[in-house]
Amino acid sequence: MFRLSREPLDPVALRQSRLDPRGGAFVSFEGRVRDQNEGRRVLALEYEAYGELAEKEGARILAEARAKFTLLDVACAHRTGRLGLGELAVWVGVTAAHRDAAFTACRYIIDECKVRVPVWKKEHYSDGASEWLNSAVCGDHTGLAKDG
Amino acid sequence: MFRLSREPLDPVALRQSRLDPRGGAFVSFEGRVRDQNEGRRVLALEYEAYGELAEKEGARILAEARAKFTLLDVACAHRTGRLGLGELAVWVGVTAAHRDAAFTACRYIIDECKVRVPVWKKEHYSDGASEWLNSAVCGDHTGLAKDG
Amino acid sequence: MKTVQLQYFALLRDQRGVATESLTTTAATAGELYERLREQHGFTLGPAHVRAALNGEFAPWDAPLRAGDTVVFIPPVAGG
Amino acid sequence: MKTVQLQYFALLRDQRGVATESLTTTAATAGELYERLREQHGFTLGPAHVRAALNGEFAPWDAPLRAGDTVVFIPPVAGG
Repeated sequence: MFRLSREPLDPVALRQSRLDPRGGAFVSFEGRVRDQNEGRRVLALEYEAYGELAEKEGARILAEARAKFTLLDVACAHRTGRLGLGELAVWVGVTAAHRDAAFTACRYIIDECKVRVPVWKKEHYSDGASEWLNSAVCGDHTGLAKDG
Repeated sequence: MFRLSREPLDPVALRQSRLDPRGGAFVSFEGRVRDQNEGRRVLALEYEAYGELAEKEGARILAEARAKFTLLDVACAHRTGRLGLGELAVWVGVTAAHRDAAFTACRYIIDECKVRVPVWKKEHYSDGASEWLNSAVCGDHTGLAKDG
Repeated sequence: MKTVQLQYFALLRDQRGVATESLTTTAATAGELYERLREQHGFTLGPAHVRAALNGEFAPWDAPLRAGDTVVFIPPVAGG
Repeated sequence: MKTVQLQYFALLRDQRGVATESLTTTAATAGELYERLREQHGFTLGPAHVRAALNGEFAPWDAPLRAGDTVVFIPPVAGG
């Protein structure tokens, strides 16, 4: 299950909905709005998504994880809209019989989402400036996977 | 914080207690009683700990993780006593500014705990048998890190 | 000449000043259309940093444009 | 001759039949004590699969035993 949400993500409910009675290993990742990025003080974030394609690409990433690793369940939810400091931006949860698969798949999903799912992040700084991440004029892709 | 608990572990409360207002990446691991192990149907588990040394060794592992990786917070809780199917046996939570450190440290902590912390697991099977894991007469250490 | 529907996101929306537009163009491919729009609106992102999507799916730059296509140019993503 | 306190866990507790005992011994080291107990009680685990702890800390097999020590032999752990 991959979904975009304009409403705040509830990690407790997300986790609860993915529990598997067969037990085993559950690994989850939470990405939260940080108070700084490259030395600048962040006050808030805005996430914008190309919803139609983001949901397709997110679902493809989850399907790839299921194909590559032996898993019982995978899920990912990504927030859109304006988020304050500490708010949950992305959640990934993976259940597997063995922890190796759960860790590796959880990492795979968040890494792929960050570089493939059409979601954009605009940071608002304490000095009044704001900026779309990874879109600097002379930007290259080297900064893509650095944050979070 | 490393602790042993005879009472059921509450992953919601554990997570809540470790949230860091600086945000960033939070990775957690939950190990739950599985319904089978190497083809045998598991009904329940019993965890026994040498409490004094387990808490020292657990605290050392967390300190090592903090020394090796750039982290904001680490915590681990391990259940003792008799657990039913699906019950939470171990919980690890790591917060860091960046996800790479959070994933790597979380994995480090659970891997080290499984081979170093003096906690023993007795599985009770559906055929009435029970067995201390990794203690078979001709046992060697190859099976040590396999489960969960 | 064909008419396509454009949607803009993030930096490209800011630089274009609108979120959607209907455009009649002689551009044969997605890449050709992006180069023209870039010149016209001063988009700062070169094509090496942008991907094209046609009708809700990623498409190569040389994908032909057809009348009625929905076209989205995708700046570097930054989720999570 | 010295008296030490033993605690047993898991398989070793099952095989010894008690959780604790006070023992007077001439064994000079932890390893020597384990070998004697193993022979006496038929412990199935060889020393390669067991670790010693003295007074709440891991100790090498050749660690000397002192009067009043708390001694624990640690079967292969299996947490998580």
